[in-house]
Amino acid sequence: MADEALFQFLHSEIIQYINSAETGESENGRCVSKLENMGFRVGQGLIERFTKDTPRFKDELDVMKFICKDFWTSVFKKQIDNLRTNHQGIYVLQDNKFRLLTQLSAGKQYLEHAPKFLAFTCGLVRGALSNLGVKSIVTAEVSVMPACKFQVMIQKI
Amino acid sequence: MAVCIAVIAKENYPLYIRSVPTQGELKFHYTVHTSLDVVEEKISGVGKALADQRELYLGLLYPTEDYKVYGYVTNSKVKFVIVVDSSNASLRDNEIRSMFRKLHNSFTDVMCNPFYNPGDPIQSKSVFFCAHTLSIFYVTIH
Amino acid sequence: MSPAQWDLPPELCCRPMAFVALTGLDVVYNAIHRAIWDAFCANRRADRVPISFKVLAGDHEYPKCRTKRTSYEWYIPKGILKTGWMNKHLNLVPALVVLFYELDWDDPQWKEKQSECATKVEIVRDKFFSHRTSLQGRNTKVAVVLIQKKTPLPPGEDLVASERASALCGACDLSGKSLFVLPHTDHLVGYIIRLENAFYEHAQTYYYNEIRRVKSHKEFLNKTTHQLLFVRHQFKMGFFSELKQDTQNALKYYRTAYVLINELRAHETNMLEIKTMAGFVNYKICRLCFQHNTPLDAIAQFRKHIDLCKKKIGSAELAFEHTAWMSKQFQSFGDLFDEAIKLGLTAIQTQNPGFYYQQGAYYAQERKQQAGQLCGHEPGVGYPAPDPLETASGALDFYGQRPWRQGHQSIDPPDSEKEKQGILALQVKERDVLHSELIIALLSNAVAQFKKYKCPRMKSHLMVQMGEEYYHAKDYTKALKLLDYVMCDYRTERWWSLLTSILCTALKCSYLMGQVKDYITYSMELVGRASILPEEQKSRIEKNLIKVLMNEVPEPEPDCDPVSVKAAQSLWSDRISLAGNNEITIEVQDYAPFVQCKAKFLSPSFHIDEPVQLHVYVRADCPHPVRFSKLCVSLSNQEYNQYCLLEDASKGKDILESSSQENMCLVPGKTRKYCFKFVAKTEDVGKKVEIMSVGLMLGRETGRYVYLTWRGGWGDAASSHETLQASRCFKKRTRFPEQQVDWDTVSIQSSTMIISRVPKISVQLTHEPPTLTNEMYCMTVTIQSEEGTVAKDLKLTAGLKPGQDANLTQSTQITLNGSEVCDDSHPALLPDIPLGDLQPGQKIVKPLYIRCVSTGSRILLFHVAYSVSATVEGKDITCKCHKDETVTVETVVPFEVAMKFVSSKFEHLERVYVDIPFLLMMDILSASPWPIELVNSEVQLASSMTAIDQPMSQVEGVTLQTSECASECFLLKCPPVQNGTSTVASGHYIISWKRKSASAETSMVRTIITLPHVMVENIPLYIHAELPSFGCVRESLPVRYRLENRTGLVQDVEISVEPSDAFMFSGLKQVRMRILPGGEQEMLYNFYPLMAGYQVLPQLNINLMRFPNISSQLLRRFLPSRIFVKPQGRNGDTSIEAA
Amino acid sequence: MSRQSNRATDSKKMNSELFTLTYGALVTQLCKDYENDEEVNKQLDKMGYNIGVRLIEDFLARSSVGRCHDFRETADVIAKVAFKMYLGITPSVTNWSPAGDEFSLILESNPLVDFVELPDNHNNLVYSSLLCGVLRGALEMVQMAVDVRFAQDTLRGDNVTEIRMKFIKRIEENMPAGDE
Repeated sequence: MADEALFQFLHSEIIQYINSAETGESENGRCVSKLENMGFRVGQGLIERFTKDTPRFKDELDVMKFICKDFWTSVFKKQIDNLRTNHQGIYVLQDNKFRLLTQLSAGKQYLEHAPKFLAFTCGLVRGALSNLGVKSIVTAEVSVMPACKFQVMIQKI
Repeated sequence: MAVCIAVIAKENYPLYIRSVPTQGELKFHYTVHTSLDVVEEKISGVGKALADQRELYLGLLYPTEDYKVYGYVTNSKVKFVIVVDSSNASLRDNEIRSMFRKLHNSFTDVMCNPFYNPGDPIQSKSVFFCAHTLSIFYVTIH
Repeated sequence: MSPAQWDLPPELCCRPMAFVALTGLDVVYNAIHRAIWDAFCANRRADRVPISFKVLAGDHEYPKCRTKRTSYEWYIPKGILKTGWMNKHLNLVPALVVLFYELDWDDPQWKEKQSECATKVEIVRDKFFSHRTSLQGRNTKVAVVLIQKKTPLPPGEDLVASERASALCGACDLSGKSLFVLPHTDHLVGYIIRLENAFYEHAQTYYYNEIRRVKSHKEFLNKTTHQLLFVRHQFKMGFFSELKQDTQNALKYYRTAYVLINELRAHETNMLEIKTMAGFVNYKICRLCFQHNTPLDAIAQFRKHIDLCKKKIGSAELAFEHTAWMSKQFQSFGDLFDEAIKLGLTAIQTQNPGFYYQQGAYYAQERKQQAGQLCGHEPGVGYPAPDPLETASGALDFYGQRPWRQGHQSIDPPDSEKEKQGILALQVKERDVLHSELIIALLSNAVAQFKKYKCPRMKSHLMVQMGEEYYHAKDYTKALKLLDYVMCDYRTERWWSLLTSILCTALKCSYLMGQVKDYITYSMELVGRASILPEEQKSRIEKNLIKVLMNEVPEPEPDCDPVSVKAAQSLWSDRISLAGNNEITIEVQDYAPFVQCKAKFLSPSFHIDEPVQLHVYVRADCPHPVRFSKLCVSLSNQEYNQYCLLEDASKGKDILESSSQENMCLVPGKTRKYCFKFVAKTEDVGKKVEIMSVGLMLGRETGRYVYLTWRGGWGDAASSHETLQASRCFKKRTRFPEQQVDWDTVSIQSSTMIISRVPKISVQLTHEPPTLTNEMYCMTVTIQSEEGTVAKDLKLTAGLKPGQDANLTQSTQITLNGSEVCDDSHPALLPDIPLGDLQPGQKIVKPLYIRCVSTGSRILLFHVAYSVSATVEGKDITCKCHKDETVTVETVVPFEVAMKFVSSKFEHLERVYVDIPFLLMMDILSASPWPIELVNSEVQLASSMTAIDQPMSQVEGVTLQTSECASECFLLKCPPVQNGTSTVASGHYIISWKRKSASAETSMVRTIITLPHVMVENIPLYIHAELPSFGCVRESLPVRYRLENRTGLVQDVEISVEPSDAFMFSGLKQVRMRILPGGEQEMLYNFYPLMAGYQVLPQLNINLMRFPNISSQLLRRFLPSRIFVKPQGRNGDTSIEAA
Repeated sequence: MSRQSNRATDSKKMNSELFTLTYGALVTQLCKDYENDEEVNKQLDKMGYNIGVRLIEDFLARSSVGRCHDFRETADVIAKVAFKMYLGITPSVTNWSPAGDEFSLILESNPLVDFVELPDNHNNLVYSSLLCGVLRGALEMVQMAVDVRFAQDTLRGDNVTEIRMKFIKRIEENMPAGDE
């Protein structure tokens, strides 16, 4: 869809910027966390909108389902393909065709760039969850482009 | 009619409280604060039928002699409280609901303001917010 | 009237029970009567009928019954309900009078007794009839109980009894139902219960009739003049129904009564009466609803009641009466509700008695306020005399009427002057009421309730109000106690507006009590960021705070009670005057004071030879700049504290007066940074240094001073949340001038590690891995100093790195001395080899020898420690440095040795034969990557073996390159062994070798190899041949066979020679011979080769008669099987000779 | 209870929210990183430019608009096609300079600034600078050097948002499209 392209460009431009800004000690970790934080704030905002008309959530799982279905659909126009959990606070969300990786041409040489392209989304998820009262750590990994897994580790308080 | 409107953070501290200037606002702060007892009771799923009725609108929290206190909770556990003068019995439930609706909408907009830091008190200069809350006061005054 | 005037009368609140009077009982002197009475009173549990009994004298005067009026034509009621009425029917007018009389059926003076009884009945009856003439009066019945000694016969059998019974009834004009017999036997209680049940029925009929009687009045009444009566009658019917225990109808009557009350024309003069009665009826209704377990009805009724009466204020001058009444309404409903809960009703968070007590309290507060306004007469005005509240009877006739105009029902008061006096009287009385007590009592009731129903916040709120009420009541101690208790709830929930208001009250209390510490604590918070007070307030408080710090009397807090202020001021001046104990310590983590602090080490670790740096950031957010006199950091090692201390040199008195250290003045909103550095103690190397706390001293020792301490160096009640917000916050990064920083960006680092100085030496290892098992492996350690100064007492620790497989420790040995060969006595690790001092640039080379007995890899450690003196911050310290080098070495075997036994013909042997020579062969295969020199080799034979000729090493001095092989052999034989065969040890093979190394001269290693065991066997016959080394075609070839008999027996041997194509031969073709023990036989043959080349000799078949199991081809093994035959040539011989 | 969303269908709107918020996050991040607003504006414009130069292909590919003959046509394409396509709004083209080399795009609404409220300490921030960059970059790819700036901005209390575009010159094919 139209303005998705615009978003894609913006997204990669942001990554571009953050990387260039974080030169010097070439803190890869630093810029990943910067992107993550931006995503966090956006996630907070989005979820506030998306849940405006939904009834209160039953439990943690209910929340996760919402993230996988509505949230993902609203943001990436598709649902998460597979949600797994160990029922001890770890959830794995698999997206077989993750939007923000699609335009990043498949192939090994890009694999090490992948983290940068996922950081923002990790933040997005973490922000959404945290705003719904679920504190978590979100990490992502790519095995084969453009499929990727997001692991959500719930912080019990 | 609505004599006090409050937005309460997840952690139960006030993000925004506004009451009609005439009466002592401290009193309303107390009213809102105490009403949180009921809100918490209602949203902490312990109560029996709470599992199935998971509406954001919590309805009448408790009546005092002179005021009715209504509650509403967003999915982000932010609470809205509206205090209404009990003298006007004319006020109907759906009117209250629409007030909360307005409030929720404007709150969502505030949350989407990139320059707003979630958890900070909402500046009363925040245009959306005031526009709406004021309109609530208006609705209520006539 | 007492302040309890609003309490509901007990006769209203009690549960009405049928009233039965007992006469003719002498409970004092007559034991039997006593017993009977006790039986009536004793344990009246729920299963007993609800009757209240009274023992009365036979001639007791009952209330007279007024003549019943025939019409209400001209009757104007004076009020709604007489004050005496309820009590009368509860306690004075019995539903039944029971006459007890001792009389057995067969009593001798029956006649007399009968008539006596009749007269007694008569007397009782008389008491109910005002006028002998009229027949009307109470409907109270009389019953007679005959106390009898004998147990009665079953009914009908005792004719006398029945006959006399009816006689007695006649005499006393009683219905049969009213005559009872109480045999005074052991089953007393049983009889009593029967009796009282009978009484109960009588009572019920009585009250039933009463209700009908009251109802019957109705048709005489008219709406215009008798509304009061309508109410009265409904009430009475309700009350009688209750006495009759018919609560359902009671409720009905009361409800109608309530409706009627509200229909009454209300005006100022009768307002109170109406409200009072409404209150009564409402009380009854709610009570019954709860009793019927319909709480919602009760609540609904109460709400209706309140809504109806809220506005019925009555005369403005007595407004407080209304609020008092309202308050009472709520309270008593609360009580009812609570009672119902005690009886099993379940309440919920949003509907519990607490709300009613709370509301009651609010009205009480309003009452107090109104009283304040309405009763503020100037002192001159006293209580009016004569007392307008006095009544002739001392009590009112009707509930809720004014004493000075009882029974007056018209709209305007009859006598305005009296009216004034009355009102004045009431106001004066009100003035003396202790309102606060009432309010607090109600509030604390509410608190108890809300605690029960999970409303912590509501609870706190009410406690705040209690506190404030105590404050108004000038009980500052209690007030402060309460306020201080709840404060933290509001602080932790970050409701600053509420906290501020509580603090303000608390501050007033502490001021009025001259509580210095509290006063200071509250002020600090009130001028700080957690307070929402307007600037000028903050500034006022700060000024006071400073006064206190300078040990002066602070200005009084605004709008405090002037009297208390007076007292306070003197209190304070006392405080000021008495010296000593002017120090106050405040741990800030429970407050949000106006000074904030963050302390951090600049780095998570410091080397011992660099100064430890520590920054303390302080910031004040009060209106005026404030100076502090001391800033100190206390660290986990106290010794450093002295270096982290900032004190105001100038002991100036005035805190505001500028002093030399300008930077000790905190300017509002500005963050100040204080840098400290110190040199860590060398013994702290490897330890953690923590900031235990930071202390900031406001004020002066000279005056009074406050010592704020931040545990861990930062953080108060508010900061954790602030930090979190700040971390997320988008914030414009703005340059700050020097000495200034953005508070939020200051991170916390409250502990640091002291780590040893970076060593400035190089440690190098030279060696030739891998090591060979058992060799003395040489490793050379080269240590070079890159220090600027001399490195003192170097110590080298070398060897097997601890913490590896235990076996390695057994199989590793290290020494400094290469010449000796290590054994188990040597350690695996040589600790602290002293190497002396090392001048700058100087180098030490130290060879070490390691012996690895087993193969595999080992981690070797070379740890060089030394001390060097350094100067830090102009302070000389000796710091220990150390450098570790580790290396992993493989150990491999130097060579493999293979050994085998072979026959003289180099044929492999499984076994050897006694006295028959054989060869021991050795192959030494080098496995070492480095060349090894075989210095020497020798065999040490076991007793069971002997060397044939002097064995000497053939590999001595041989050098083997990788995978080269050296071989040698030794000729041996075995002496005889008893019994045919046995396995014997052969001895050892010893190789002395060393690694051939260009570098270090290595010492020799002896490797001992145990020779394998071998099987030795005796043989009965030994045969060997003597023949030339070769033959020639067509030339004779003499061959001599020798046969030796190795047994102690004579042996017959059969020999035959097989024909062969390659040879012709002469000699015995087949022979049978005898060989004597130990003897020997010779056989000579001439072989004649026919063809050249290697030829198989003609085969000899030997056959031992005695030892058939010894095959001939076994024996043949001792003989050559082939021989080389040269071709025939003229001068071939010579040529061969030459060759 | 199933939360099967009907939102899946009109996800465009959602995306634009995602876009708006992400852009917001970027701006605030820049505000953190840079000291003054001018630098932030510059950075935004620069990033816009980078987007523009790549966006143009996407645009030409999907909107089958051919070469524009004159600046006026360009203006129309930008307003009616490009803005519609990417931001879902259609600004009006007005205030042509007599020379016809300069015009204004009037945006009644600007998706970028939904929900945005500028804090007091950012009076010089041109929040939507990105747009200028995008336009500049995109046009440069079609050999048009233009100057783009915000003339009015509702965020700053103006009652419309006005982007002013000035045609500078045609860039010869061989010329390297160099700016940054």
